[in-house]
Amino acid sequence: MSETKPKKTTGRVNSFKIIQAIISVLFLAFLSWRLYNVISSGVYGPDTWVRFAISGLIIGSVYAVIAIGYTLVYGILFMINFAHGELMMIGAFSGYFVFEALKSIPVAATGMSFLDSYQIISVVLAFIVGMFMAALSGYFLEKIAYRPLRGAPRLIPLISAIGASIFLQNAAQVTFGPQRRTYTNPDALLRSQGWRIPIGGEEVILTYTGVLTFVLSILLLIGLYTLVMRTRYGRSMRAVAENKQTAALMGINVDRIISNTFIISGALGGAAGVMWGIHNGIIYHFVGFIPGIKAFTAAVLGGIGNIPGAMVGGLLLGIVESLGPAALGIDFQLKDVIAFSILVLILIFRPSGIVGEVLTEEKV
Amino acid sequence: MSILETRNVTKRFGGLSAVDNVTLQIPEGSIYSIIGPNGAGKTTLYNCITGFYPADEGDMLFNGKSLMGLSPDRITRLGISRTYQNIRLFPAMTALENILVGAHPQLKSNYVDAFLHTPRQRAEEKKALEDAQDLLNFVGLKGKGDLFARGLPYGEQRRLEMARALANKPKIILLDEPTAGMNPNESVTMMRFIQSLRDELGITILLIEHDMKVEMGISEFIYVLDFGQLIAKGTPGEIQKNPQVIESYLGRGAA
Amino acid sequence: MKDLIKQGLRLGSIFGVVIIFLILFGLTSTLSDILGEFVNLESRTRTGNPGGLMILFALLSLWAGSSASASDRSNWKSALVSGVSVSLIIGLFVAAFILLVGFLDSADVEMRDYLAQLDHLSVQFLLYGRSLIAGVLITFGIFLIFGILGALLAYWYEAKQAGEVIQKQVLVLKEKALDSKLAKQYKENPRSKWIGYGLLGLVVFITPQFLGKYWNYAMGTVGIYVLMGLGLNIVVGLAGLLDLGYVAFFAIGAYTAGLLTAPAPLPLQIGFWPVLIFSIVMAAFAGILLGIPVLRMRGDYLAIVTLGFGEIIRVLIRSDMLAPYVGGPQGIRDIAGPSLFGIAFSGKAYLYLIIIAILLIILFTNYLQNSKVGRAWMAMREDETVAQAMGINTLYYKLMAFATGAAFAGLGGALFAARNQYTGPADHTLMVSINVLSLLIVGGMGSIPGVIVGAFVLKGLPEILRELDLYRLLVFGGLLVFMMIIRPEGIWPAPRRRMELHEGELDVLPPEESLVGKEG
Amino acid sequence: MAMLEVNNIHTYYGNIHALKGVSITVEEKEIVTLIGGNGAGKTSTLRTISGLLKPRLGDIYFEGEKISDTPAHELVYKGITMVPEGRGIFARLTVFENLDMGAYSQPDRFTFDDDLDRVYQLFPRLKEREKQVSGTLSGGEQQMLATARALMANPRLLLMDEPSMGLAPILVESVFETIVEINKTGTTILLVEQNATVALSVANRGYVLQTGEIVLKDSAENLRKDEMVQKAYLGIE
Amino acid sequence: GGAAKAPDVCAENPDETVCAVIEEGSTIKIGYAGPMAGDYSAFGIDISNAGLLAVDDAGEFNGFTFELLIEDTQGSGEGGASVANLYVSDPDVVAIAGHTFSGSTAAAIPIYNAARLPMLSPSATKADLTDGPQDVFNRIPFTDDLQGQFAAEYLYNVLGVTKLAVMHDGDAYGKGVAERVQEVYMSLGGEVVAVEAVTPGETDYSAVLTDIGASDPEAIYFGGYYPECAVIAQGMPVAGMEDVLLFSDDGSYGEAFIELAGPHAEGVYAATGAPLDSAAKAEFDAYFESIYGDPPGAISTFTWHGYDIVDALIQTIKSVAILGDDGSLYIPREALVEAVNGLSGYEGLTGVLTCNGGECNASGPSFQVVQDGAWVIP
Ligand SMILES: Nc1ncnc2c1ncn2[C@@H]1O[C@H](COP(=O)(O)OP(=O)(O)OP(=O)(O)O)[C@@H](O)[C@H]1O
Ligand SMILES: Nc1ncnc2c1ncn2[C@@H]1O[C@H](COP(=O)(O)OP(=O)(O)OP(=O)(O)O)[C@@H](O)[C@H]1O
Ligand SMILES: [Mg+2]
Ligand SMILES: [Mg+2]
Repeated sequence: MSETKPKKTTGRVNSFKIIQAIISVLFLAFLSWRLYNVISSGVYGPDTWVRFAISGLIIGSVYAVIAIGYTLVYGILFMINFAHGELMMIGAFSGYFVFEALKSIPVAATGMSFLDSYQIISVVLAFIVGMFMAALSGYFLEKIAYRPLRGAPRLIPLISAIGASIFLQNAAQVTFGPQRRTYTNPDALLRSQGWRIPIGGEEVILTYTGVLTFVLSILLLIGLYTLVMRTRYGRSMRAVAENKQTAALMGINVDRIISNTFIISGALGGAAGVMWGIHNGIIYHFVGFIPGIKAFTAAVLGGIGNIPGAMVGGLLLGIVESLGPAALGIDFQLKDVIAFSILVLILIFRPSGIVGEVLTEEKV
Repeated sequence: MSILETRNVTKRFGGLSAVDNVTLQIPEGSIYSIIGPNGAGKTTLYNCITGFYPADEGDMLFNGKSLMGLSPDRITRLGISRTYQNIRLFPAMTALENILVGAHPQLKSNYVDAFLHTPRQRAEEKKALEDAQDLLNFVGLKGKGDLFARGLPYGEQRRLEMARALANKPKIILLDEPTAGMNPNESVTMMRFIQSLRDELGITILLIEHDMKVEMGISEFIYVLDFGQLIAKGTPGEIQKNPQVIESYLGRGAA
Repeated sequence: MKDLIKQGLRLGSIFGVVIIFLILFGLTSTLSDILGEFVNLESRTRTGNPGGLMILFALLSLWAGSSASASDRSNWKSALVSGVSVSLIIGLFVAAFILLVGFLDSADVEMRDYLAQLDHLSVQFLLYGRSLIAGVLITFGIFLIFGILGALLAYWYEAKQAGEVIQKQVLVLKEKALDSKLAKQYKENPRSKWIGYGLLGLVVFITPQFLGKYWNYAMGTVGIYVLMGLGLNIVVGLAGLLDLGYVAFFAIGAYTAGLLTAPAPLPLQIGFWPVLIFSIVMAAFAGILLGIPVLRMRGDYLAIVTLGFGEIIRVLIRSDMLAPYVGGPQGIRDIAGPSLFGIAFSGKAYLYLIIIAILLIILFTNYLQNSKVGRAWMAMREDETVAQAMGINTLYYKLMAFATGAAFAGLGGALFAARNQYTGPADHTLMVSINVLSLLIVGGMGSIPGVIVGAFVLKGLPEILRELDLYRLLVFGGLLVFMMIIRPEGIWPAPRRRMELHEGELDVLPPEESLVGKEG
Repeated sequence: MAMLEVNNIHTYYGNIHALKGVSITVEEKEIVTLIGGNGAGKTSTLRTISGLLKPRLGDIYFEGEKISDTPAHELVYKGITMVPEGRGIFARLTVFENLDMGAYSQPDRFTFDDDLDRVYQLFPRLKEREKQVSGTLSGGEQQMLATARALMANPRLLLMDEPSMGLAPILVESVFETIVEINKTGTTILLVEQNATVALSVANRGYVLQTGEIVLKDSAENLRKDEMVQKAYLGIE
Repeated sequence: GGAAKAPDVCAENPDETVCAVIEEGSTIKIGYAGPMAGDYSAFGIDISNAGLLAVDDAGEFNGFTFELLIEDTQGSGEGGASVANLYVSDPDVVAIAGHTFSGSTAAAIPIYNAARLPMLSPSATKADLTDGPQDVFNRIPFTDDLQGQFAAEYLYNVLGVTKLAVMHDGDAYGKGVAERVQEVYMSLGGEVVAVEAVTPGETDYSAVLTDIGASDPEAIYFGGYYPECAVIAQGMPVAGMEDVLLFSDDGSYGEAFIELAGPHAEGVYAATGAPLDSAAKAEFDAYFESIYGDPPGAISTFTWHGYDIVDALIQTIKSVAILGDDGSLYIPREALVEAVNGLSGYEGLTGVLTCNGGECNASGPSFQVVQDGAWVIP
């Protein structure tokens, strides 16, 4: 068709770029117009904005932790571990059972349950067990569902991952029952309890669970970044990611590294699950699915395969989700529409994500 | 008149000028070469000419028309073909299919023709298949058309890559180290083959090579790049004696 | 000897854990019922058939025993060693587990608050209605006896035949046939090909006559998924663009058809046939519209953006904002079906309509695949940069792939909505995209028969698995994984893909992977 | 006892029979070269020795120990390291990080610094580029990096696959100078080369490989004089 | 009245589409359809569990037993149509206990209508389901419209709320009720200060609640199911709405809500179609719990409905079926449809059911509030 007449000097590429630019500009203009309207109308007091921001940062930090699980696995195997959200679910359930078990152990000295008597130990235990179980599941997931497919084109492990995700969800459903469950936190971490900060004449609650979640997430992220970027072990992970055969020639046990990656990624998912349970309270067999998809989006937003990217992507997505609809005066029901539109917009301008390497052009 | 011309072309990566102010002229029907140490910017220059990298400065002319800002597919359709330093075939397609892909710009039928399988498309397709078969024979791969490209031995892959480039009926073909990884004997065969392209098909040839035997054996004129800059040009005889070239590229042993 | 025991212990613990999971899932009850019914045992408890359970355990231990002895069946002693070690371990695992739950149960612990399948009744069932000790001992005994039996039987069977060598030769021959198969593709005898097609067509056209209402309906659904699979095959299989939001185009087709033919929410009620065309056009148009901003992205970025697009469409059609125009969560009812010369298509006739649509699409797909368009797509998939250097306008061809795929999905959507006379947001979830992608890969990507087989498996299998009720999706997910592991190239792969997946897989560490093919 | 003994190995890629009974021996401190045309099976031989491929038939012994079933990463600990065809550098890691990966099998941090000094002395260019992401190095620099990285593992047997491929003539010279130098420090080298002329000039002995089979073996001296070799591989007519 | 004509019909017209013939040894099948796996499986599993008890209780009838078939619709229209076609093609299925969820029901009605299978739904409440060119659909829960109207009146008149925020989960049921509440509430003179929908399945609604909180409502009406309602109840204090009343529909009623929301459940109102206490109910509750472990109403509010629909269908079938001389049981389909449509004075767990134009439960909802961890009548 049009490609057979090489007359015009401007290539088709350029007209695409122009269309893209027009779309983006229109979109940006629309966004600013809405934003201006909302802010100038003064519907929201400063306390409300702070509340939005807090909620966005907390959920964003959980997304970030989950997103790193995706990014680690993606970075090393170039596969989307679709079942990663289910690892989070397993972590969440494990933490729940730890709390329930500890709740049922009475401590004579205090006359209360173990959970309320030794609160810090209980929380730490929940995290350890949650992370361990999720890591274990991650390990077996890789061994059973992905390792036999190592050499296959990437779509095949993807389908296997989808199958594993469906399997795990339903296994959890039949084992634990379809009903939802509530985390019983130790007293110090009662949900909706927190520091009350006066802002603009109103009190904004900064919940203890929220702060725990946020701080823990950031610590995990920093720890992981250090591990991958600053240690020899991390370098070996990156080496495996780039070229498995050559990595093996360096004496690196590729299988072991990949297993460990799944273990680390699973542990992070498990930690996210326990945080989710402690902060949001309600868990069920499906609890990992939506955060999983969101975190995957966050990982791509930041630049998949890139740890700081997952962090930035997660936080940004959380904030966009909580602030976006309000700032633009759009129904909250459409928050995913906003989130995905922003994703597209960002990827148009930065095709490898926010923090992703800007390989100007592929080497030919 | 020169068929291909670059005027003060510059390409930078970050702070590094991979190609720095390079001006070349390739006359029609000639065999010209570019040599230079590793990392001199030879491949980068090819990438600029073929539209993979936008040149930062300068101009490139093909038959007097500027190539600046054109996409790679457009440049190819003008009649410029190339091969790659590391062979880049379509590995899971057969040899014949690889060549047919190369002939893509030659086929005039459009999407609707293909969708509806119109007589015009069928006729064209038949012709293209015959042409591809001829090309396959020409490069010495007779009977191997139905083999997957990835299954061919290295030397045959090189040839297939050339056949694919030829299917476009190019006026000029840019070769990037066509004899890399070949032993001296095989290199000579390849050299003959390249010569025949010019002699039999009249295609202008631009060549990047590290193998001096090939280089000196067939090229009529040589440009030497170092650190992105043109440091010398001349006939093979002149270049071989150029002290700067010996110093930075050939080494004392080769002289 | 030591190795044998080690291997037995390993296998035994795997089997043990799996059996414990079966109990936790409650699958033991279901399976024991099925088995019990099969041999006509009367059910004695509400939660399962104890006799069936014994049979189940016996079968499992036979299997474990025979596979444990697989490593060394040279003499009966080593078979015995494997059998004993494997069955001891399984027995210990399972018996210990049952002992534990039995104990907890007798201590009045409410296990089912945490583990939905374990309560007093199901524990009684696991103990065959007997006392704790008796029940556990029976279980242990079954595993021990049948495990050893399995190992010995396997040895005995193997001793009787030595056909292994022949099997290997068959394998080699098969591999050899592969290359030549593709070579033949160009030269195949057209007459025999047409006869084959004719026969196939005859079968296809006769079958609906023998299907009941339900299977006609189920086959219609399979057919619609075949349509979508063919469309996605172009996008993913040929052009190598991973689209996880394919459902968007299906939804657009369905909603276009619904909105234009139903009495509400828009009172248009245009006839079916023009609307069908319009639905296809709309979907293709949406494909192009989405394509323009996103097609420059590569690989997984494209995947997530398309996934997002699918979600956007779903969120929008169920949103309050658009509810007045598209029906919101309630969807659209009373969508008009097609009729020709005053006769309405329904049941069988509708299935024929779908079959005709499939045949047309197969024809077009074939034309495209064997033209310069198809080659351009494949080249793009293999190496986009080089494809562009071959003079292929990659953006244009990507858009065309997207639009063509979208158009097919739009057709599927319109046919789907008109058949059900209803469509709503719940019909357009991410699961649809996932199902279509999975059917493509399970069937064998790039192969048209593969798409058809895949659709049967993906949409037909869950219908067959209805027997398993609660466990339908569980089993489905497990089968998907299993399928990929034992047959990654799909059930009916294109020869091209088959060779890709089998060459070099045996002795080599993998090279760097790409999306659909091997080279980047 | 020879350091490396390859006994009649058969290696396949799926159903492609790449090596049809190759036997090679390498004595300690030798430079042995394998020459042959495209697709002769040189690379396959090296990959089989280094554990990346498994022979379906035949055995490989390294210092008397059977290694044909040992995975590649364990062979590195035994002292076999390979410079792969096409260099195989980790493009996104810096030069230093690549070298660090080379020393992955070396437990001792002190010798790491010494080893690093040693390879930097051998390739001063790399020291200049220590922090550069190695994907942006030029071809010659990448070849240096690949060789240096392999030396970081202190191998006793170094397998090199076409180290001169794609290098400018001046670099080819220096690469071979380095090979001789490495060999002098006590490293045994099995060298695969297309550039048979140079390869035979540095090697002690050589094997000629044709379509997966050894067709000739002799001292380098004799091979250079062999008529068939001259005709087929040295381009002398 | 249809039963009297039945023998003639079956004699004249042995076609299975007119008259179901249950041969000796087979069972009389009733089909239940609902979500059995996936997100909303709690409803399907709970309702069908109760239905199974009704089948047990029915015992033998002229030597025949009843059987409840259970099929998974995943709650979707596609699944609903698929199951409907499955039941329609089984000649031994004579009546449908279902469907659960309005979307799946809407897709199934035309199919059953064509095949003349009577339906009695435990839980499909979308108002307009009983309309349209069909006469097979009946249900026992009150409609969304009725519930919405009652709730709005209760909020405005009884609780004296003047500023209301309306939320729903974006699904057909929740949205339908919420919209009706909004409509009636405004017509009563109340002010609706915010309307927002949430995404079901998520467990964090802090942002949307913050948004609602900014409009200073006195109460929130939530249309949807208990999981989301519990998340809202938990999130309200953090969003600055400690003193705001939460009011929901019968999808949120039940023990499960209290368990999920914990201390945050206190003071939450919900509508309920749960029957008033009666001796029969107490007996059923104890029996159900002894079998399944959970008390009725714990997993969904429709446990009793599940029992009633199956039991009512069984009773109706018994009233229509005729034992033939050949030992087969004849059930004229049209007569059964009429009999179900004309169901009258049936005393079930959920009250006295009398069907009229498809609506079998004329009574409206009652409202309860959580106090000290239990639902009580305020
Ligand atoms: N995409 C890129 N990003 C950054 N630097 C680049 C890129 N491509 C090439 N370079 C750098 O540009 C310089 C020239 O590279 P080029 O590949 O053109 O060399 P060359 O002359 O072809 O060398 P060789 O003979 O080794 O192939 C090198 O220093 C290289 O590292
Ligand atoms: N990954 C692979 N898959 C299939 N066949 C392969 C593969 N790698 C090599 N071969 C085949 O094995 C044979 C030997 O190849 P090998 O790479 O060992 O040759 P070589 O002597 O190293 O040649 P070159 O000089 O081209 O590097 C060739 O016929 C080649 O086509
Ligand atoms: Mg180059
Ligand atoms: Mg090689």
